[in-house]
Amino acid sequence: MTADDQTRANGGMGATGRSIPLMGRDSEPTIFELSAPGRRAASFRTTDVPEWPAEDLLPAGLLREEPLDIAEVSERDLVGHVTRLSHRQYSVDLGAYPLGSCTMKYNPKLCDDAASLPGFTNAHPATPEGWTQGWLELLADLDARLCAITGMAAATLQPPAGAAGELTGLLLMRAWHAEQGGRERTKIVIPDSAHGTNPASVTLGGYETVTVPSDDRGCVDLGALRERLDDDVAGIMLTNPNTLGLFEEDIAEIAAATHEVGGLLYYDGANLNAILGVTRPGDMGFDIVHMNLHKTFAVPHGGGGPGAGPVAVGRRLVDFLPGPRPVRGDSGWSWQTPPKSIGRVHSWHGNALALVRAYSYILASGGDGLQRVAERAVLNANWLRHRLRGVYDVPFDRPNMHEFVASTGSLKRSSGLRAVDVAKRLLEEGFHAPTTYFPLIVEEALMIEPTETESLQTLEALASALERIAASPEDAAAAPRTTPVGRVDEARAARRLVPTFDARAADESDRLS
Amino acid sequence: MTADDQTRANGGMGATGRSIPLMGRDSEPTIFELSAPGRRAASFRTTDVPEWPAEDLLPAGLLREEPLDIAEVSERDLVGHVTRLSHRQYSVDLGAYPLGSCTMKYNPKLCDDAASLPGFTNAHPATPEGWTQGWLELLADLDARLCAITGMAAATLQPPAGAAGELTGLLLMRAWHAEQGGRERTKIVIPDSAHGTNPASVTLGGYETVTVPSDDRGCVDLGALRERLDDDVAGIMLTNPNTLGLFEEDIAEIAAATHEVGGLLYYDGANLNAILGVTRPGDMGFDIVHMNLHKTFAVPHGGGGPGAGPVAVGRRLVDFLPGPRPVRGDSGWSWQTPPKSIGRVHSWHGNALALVRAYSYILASGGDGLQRVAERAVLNANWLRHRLRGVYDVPFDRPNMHEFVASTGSLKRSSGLRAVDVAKRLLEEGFHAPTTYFPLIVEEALMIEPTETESLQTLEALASALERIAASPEDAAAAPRTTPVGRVDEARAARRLVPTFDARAADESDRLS
Amino acid sequence: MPDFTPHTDEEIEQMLAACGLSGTEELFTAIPEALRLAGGLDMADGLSEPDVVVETQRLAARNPGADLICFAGGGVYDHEVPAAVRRLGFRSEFVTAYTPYQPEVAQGVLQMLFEYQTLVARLAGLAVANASLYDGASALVEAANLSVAATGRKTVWVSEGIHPTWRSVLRTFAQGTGHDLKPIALRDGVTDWPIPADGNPPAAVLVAQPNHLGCLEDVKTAADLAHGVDGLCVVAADPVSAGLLRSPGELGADVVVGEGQTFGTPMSFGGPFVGLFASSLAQVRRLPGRLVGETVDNEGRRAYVTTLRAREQDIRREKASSNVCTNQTLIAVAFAIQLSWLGTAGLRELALRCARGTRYCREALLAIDGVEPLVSAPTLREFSLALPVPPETVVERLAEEGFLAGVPLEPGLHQREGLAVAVTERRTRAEIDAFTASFEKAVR
Amino acid sequence: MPDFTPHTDEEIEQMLAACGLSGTEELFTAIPEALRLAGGLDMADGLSEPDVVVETQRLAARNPGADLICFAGGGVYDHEVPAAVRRLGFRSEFVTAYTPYQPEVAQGVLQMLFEYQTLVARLAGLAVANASLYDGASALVEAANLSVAATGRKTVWVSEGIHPTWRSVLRTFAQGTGHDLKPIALRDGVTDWPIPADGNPPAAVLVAQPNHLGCLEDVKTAADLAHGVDGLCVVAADPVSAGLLRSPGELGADVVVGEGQTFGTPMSFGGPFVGLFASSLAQVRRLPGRLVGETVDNEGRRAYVTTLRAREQDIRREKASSNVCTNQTLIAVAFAIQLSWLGTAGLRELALRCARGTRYCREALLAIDGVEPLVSAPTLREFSLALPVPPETVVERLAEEGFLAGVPLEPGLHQREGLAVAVTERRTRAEIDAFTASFEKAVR
Ligand SMILES: Cc1ncc(COP(=O)(O)O)c(C=O)c1O
Ligand SMILES: Cc1ncc(COP(=O)(O)O)c(C=O)c1O
Repeated sequence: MTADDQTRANGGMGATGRSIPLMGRDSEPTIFELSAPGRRAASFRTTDVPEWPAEDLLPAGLLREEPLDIAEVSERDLVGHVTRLSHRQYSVDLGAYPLGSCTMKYNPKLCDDAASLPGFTNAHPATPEGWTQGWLELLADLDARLCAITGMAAATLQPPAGAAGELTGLLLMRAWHAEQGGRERTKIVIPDSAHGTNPASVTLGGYETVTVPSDDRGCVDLGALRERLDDDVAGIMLTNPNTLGLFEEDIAEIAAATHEVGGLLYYDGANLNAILGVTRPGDMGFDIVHMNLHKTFAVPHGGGGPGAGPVAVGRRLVDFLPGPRPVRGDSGWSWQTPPKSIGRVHSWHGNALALVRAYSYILASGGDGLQRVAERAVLNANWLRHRLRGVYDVPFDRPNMHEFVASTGSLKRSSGLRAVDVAKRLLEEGFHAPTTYFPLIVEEALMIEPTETESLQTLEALASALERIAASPEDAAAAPRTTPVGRVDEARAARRLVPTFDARAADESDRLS
Repeated sequence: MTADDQTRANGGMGATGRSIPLMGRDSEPTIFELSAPGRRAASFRTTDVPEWPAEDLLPAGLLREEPLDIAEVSERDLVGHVTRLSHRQYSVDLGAYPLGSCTMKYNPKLCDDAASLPGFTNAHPATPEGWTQGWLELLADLDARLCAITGMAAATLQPPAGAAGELTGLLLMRAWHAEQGGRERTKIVIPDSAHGTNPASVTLGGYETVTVPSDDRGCVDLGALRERLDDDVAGIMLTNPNTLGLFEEDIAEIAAATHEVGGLLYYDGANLNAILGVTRPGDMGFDIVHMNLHKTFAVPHGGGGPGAGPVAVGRRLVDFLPGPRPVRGDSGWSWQTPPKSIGRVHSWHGNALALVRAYSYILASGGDGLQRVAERAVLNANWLRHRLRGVYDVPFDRPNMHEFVASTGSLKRSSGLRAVDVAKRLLEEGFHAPTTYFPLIVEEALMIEPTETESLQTLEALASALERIAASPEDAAAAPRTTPVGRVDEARAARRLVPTFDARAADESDRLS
Repeated sequence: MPDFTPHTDEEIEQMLAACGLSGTEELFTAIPEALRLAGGLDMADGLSEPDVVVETQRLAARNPGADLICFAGGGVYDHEVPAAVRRLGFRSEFVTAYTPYQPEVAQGVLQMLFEYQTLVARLAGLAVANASLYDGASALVEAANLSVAATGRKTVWVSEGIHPTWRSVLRTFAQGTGHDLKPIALRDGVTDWPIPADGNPPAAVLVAQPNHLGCLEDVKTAADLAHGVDGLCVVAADPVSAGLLRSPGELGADVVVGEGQTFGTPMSFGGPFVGLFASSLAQVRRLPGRLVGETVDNEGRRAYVTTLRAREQDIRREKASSNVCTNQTLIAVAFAIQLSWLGTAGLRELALRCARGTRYCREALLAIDGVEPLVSAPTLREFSLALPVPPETVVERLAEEGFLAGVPLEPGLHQREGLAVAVTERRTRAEIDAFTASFEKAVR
Repeated sequence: MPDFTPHTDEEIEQMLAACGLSGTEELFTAIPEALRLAGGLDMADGLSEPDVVVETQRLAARNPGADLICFAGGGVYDHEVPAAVRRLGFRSEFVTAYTPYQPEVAQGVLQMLFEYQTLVARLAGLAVANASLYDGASALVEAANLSVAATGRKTVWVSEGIHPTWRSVLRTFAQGTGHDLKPIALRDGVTDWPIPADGNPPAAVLVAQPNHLGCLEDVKTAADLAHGVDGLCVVAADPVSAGLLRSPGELGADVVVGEGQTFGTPMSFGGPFVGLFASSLAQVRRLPGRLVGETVDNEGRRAYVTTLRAREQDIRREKASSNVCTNQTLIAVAFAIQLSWLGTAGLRELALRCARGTRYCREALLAIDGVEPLVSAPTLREFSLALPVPPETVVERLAEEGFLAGVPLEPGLHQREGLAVAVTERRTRAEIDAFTASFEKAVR
């Protein structure tokens, strides 16, 4: 009996869901189906505050008539529910997660501890600076270390994710160009292999995207770029290594050409993991750099977030940074906003606890450890490319950095095996799938990033699985068979939109306008 | 490829196991198979202590020649390994666990927090009492509360489990009788339904077990008991409600008869959950009571322990208790050993952090909450008996307390369904199995204890599953089919004993002497 | 010092050989020599785990502010987070997963988000909610963007009751989008709703409930006003208030945003929190961020998946109306767990306890000589005072006494210097009494 | 106040009705009226979760001893427990499981125990280890019982190098078993091994390595002595010492017991810890407690199960040689995780760091006027001093300075008053130097 059947079968009062764990591979009811009127988990501190009724406290017209229906469950049922759901979820702590561009490395547990210290977690963000000197010192030191790593002059820690960093960077460009005076610049150049956040951020930054194609090496086509560079161009956004996992060897030329027309260079730091301690965006000529602390610096991804996307800039842009920033004075640290600041990009100080995680990771790794990260991330990815090059297409089959893009192009033609099939088959082999169908310039792309924390033995197992999958394309259609649910009907989800539990009950015709 | 195949296949250096999670339902290699020479997770504090070599510190003859082989793994692989293993384990937090006699209730998370406070966890047990007043106060208050609950005069918190409590109780009896003088008493009376620890403890206590049969009500046969009572009898051990979940209604007569021959009454508190706030062993006439804090007072069972088995006694036995015990004086709490103490039964103060858990549970529950525990544990068990009485045999089909014993006796005769089959089928339905084949006096026994923390909806689901199982006996042989492993070959484990990873490699003929 | 990479020397050699390389440097030959860092990073070597513990504990200990008894709010509140929520929310399956791109192995996160969306939609009184945004302020920015996209208008009316830092974030991002933000002033604590003289009809009217002075706004009027000019009504609502107040959706809001820190997340020096975002079904195709929907798997079993993905940046690219990719899922999971733990009765009781403490504290402080109400509108769990001494001074003095007294109000905006004081369910009468006594000394 | 039972009033009524009952009292009709508690328990009503937090925090705060820098040992040591071990060991699947009676759903606990057994056997240098006992002292009691059962003899020789509290536990339980415990005295720090005058050959010889003065014993001599009279040699070994020393099994021990707190468990005011127990294969059928073995499932997949169950109390009942049922599995799991985290090199380094700190600290303290070595035998990570003032006084004085100075020795036993001082890998040179300076003042 599925949870659905049971919901239907239940005519009586109280909870409609039953609680049985994954071992039975049954689906888990929603918390709303586990609810029975009158059950509760919550208890409150004894305060001795007078117990005025709501009507004495608030104007009658504002009060709701009935309590808002949430769910009524015992702590036991809540714990069972969430624990069972956790068993329906893959994660880095369960196994390898070779998701290209996402850098799903193992995040050391010591960082969890650091971010759980009450001296960090219990501080209200509006506490006066004299009472949070530890916080300001930590943020300032993290800022300095991120600048040392990227070769920049100063950073803002406010952006809560990479995309927020991108937009912050574009607003910095805008402010800088405005100060330079002259005709307003309207365009940002982006390679065709770029991540979707780049063009989306460009639009939100009030610019227009100009796409530059990749050449047959998988890098920015320098000639094509030169054609696009003129004094309408505010700047260029690049990730280096790029999303094919290839280092843009012409980066010095790209920088010179862009600077020549008065443009600025923005570094999308999603791939910074590959070059830690080896080279720095600042040295390559970038003016603005965002980092995904949730990729490179071991902030766990949390099922989708939170992360943190600090933005570091070269000297000429420092005065434009968002504020306030921690500044050291005679009597300790204080908050200061740069003179020409673009303003706040976060209501407080960014995703502060995520910053603590990254900070403790950087402390533990040190300069030596960070360089090892890059070396071994690149070693793992190259090893895997070598192992798989005869099995899958590798469209740009040359030394890659921390990831590489394979393709089922030939296999699709010979046996119908698509990238999505490989992904689903890999799931049933116990691995997470690589990123599929990205970058857009490779057909049937499989973007594979093993990360530095996976061992050779894990890589061997992953490679064997990928070989088996290629060798038995006929298994693909039924995959995945060993996962908590089988292949999910994505089309139906969009066609018959059920975005909430309450929408399930509603008449289907009402659902979409 | 199973982990075994892989071990065989691996000819090279390094780890032989591969790390893939449960979702592939593959078995998990041992940590030893994940090991590769030179890998490590550990790091140590910088101390600046001189780095003398081992040879300068210790006599050469004592030193081992090679480092002891443990395992060489990264933190990442260790985390993956243990997390995957956790996904191969059922637990209360995942679902219902109706294991009779074991009281697998939900343990509130607030107790975990209490037991994690650094003021408790970081205290060395030899810290002078002036520096651990909080600990002594907590232990003394717990002692007093346990006495209030059981109706006794004083307790020792040292015994680390129920069985240790039993033995402590028997040594108390011994010491008490020795002080009374007279001929040495040699026997302890135990009902035939008793838990195995009871007779085993009797032997270790230096006594002989005399078994008293149960009557057709499932209770101690009073006549048979009277026949066994004489002045060789040091005492009687009972659990009430007994292991059939039935209250020994003649307890007053049993107590009187035992006391009459100079014997003492020992209460096996494994079933105390049923009577919290309703009646007390002290009021029934018991002289010595152990409690399983891991059953009644929400200390989680930890996969087999740790628990805690405090022993409370009536006034006349207080001076014999193990020591030291916390005693209140003018300048605060101090440790004192009772004048006629039998001595220590634990090297320190018992399973102290488990005691904190129980204490916080008792504080949160209060007198009102504990009584609710008993009421609802008994309600749940009676409801379930009523639901199942037509489906399974219920040999003693009358109002039960917190548990009841069913049997597949009739079903076995009609369709071959044994208790073990029900257990394995229930596992694949997503529930833990009841206790089987205990108590020994019921054939094909299923001892079912739902506990008070399971909701009516869960009980409904459990009952439906049990009904389905009885209705389809033909499914039994193949069960369980949805669990991490199928039916386990227990006979082979005993025949070809492999108690360690190293024994796997050893020649089989060497294994058993 | 702990090496988070597993490679042994032997393995490195073997792997390099498999790649046809003879040394680690050769991995980086694509990087022009001139760009290589000669001596590695200018940073000390790594520390051992215990050394990192010592260092982070040292820094944490330098935040005595974390021990102050908290009467500060301003969008961040000192609520209880029970043990169960903390432990469940930190299960490593949730913490170390990525965005649920492969639904077959992500039903845990997906279902938690589906429940989260349901809860946020109910709090808002609207039909749909997304799977989280960065925080309340960024959710407000997205709401403004959505309104502009929905109406084709560029003007946005912004009540000055919205927290100043949120408005500041709005202004920052308007530099890119070019939205024309029209501030609407307050009068005696609530938004004074004339139609601005300039005749451009707004894409949306933005209002906070309660506003940053703690006062309860008239959401219905705001909604009617917006709808009267074919604009949208966006309400930035405190989710706790839903325990007592009619929901913004019921009063006409088209979009409700909010700061979700309130449920399940400690104050954390301001983040990570979670931006709540709910809308009417009419706007679902313009919803920013991710959306989880229910569906079935190939055997007809209930399953969840991210849906209407065509809205998102990775597909729509420069045409996307939002660039959000990484969001705040883990905090959303904690939010859902905490709210389920509170339950129907608990949410009401929580709100009621806040309101009672607020009333008790407000009356006590107003009994102090020289302390006056800044405004007179009704409040729920935060209120604003006019003080005889600068509020920053009061906050400093009270910190010395062990209290975080509140959030000083934006100077200039309200004629007089003010302090916003918040009271949550955690504050006991004894704490409030002690606070009042210290407050009395502090304003002398 | 939090209600840990889920029953709503409506459900209770419905359930009672299903049982043919009209009220909750009727559930208890089997209990004679006279035995019923009239007014319920004499105990206050329950507290809310936050109130319990306040109360337990109050009590925890009254243990300033927990903040002392620890130089105490006596079987309990202040070792580092890394974040990974704590988080893994507390995964709720391990915490809230029962004894693995149904192996098909208990492979997690079973495999962890299998790995634990392997590790304990390796540390001991023996073939087999059980799945945990309560603590070191109870493991020693079980070892004595096993020896008696194996040899049919009642006499047990007990070195006075064994920690006094362990010997006291031995004596307590010998009241039941009637074992004849013969103490063997120490001479200059190590057991002085004559055959006691009384001619009864012993079932076993019990010796500690290192002993409670911190001194290293000659295990081989003890083993030879035991074997010379056909008795068993039982060694109570500190598992950390296996990082440097030859294992007791290698030197002839038949049974090795130990206290496992050292790996993965904080000092916890003395418990719960874990009793290590390893033996030669010859004794496996007399092994107390639970034993996990490897086997296969019905499809031939590797699986684990508790085995040789016929030894256990639930089957053998009065004939069982041990009554252990609930043991210390969770602590054993933490032990296995911690030891795997340390690994081959880490275990050695840990032991070496302890030995180095011990040497450094010992030399520093012995440089103090009036402080003398109590004995001269070599030590590993604990050493004993003779002091010019009572050791209890020194401990009290040093506590005032922030240090837990050590464990005062059993008075009388060693002629002079003594203090055992332990140094673990956590103690820095700076801490030891500060400790020495305070120590100097304290013994004046
Ligand atoms: C190449 C690239 N750029 C930008 C981003 C956006 O970062 P975030 O998800 O933190 O907003 C990503 C993240 O997936 C990325 O892979
Ligand atoms: C009836 C009964 N008595 C005694 C015990 C022994 O308690 P413990 O396992 O704590 O040693 C148990 C535990 O299973 C039991 O159920």
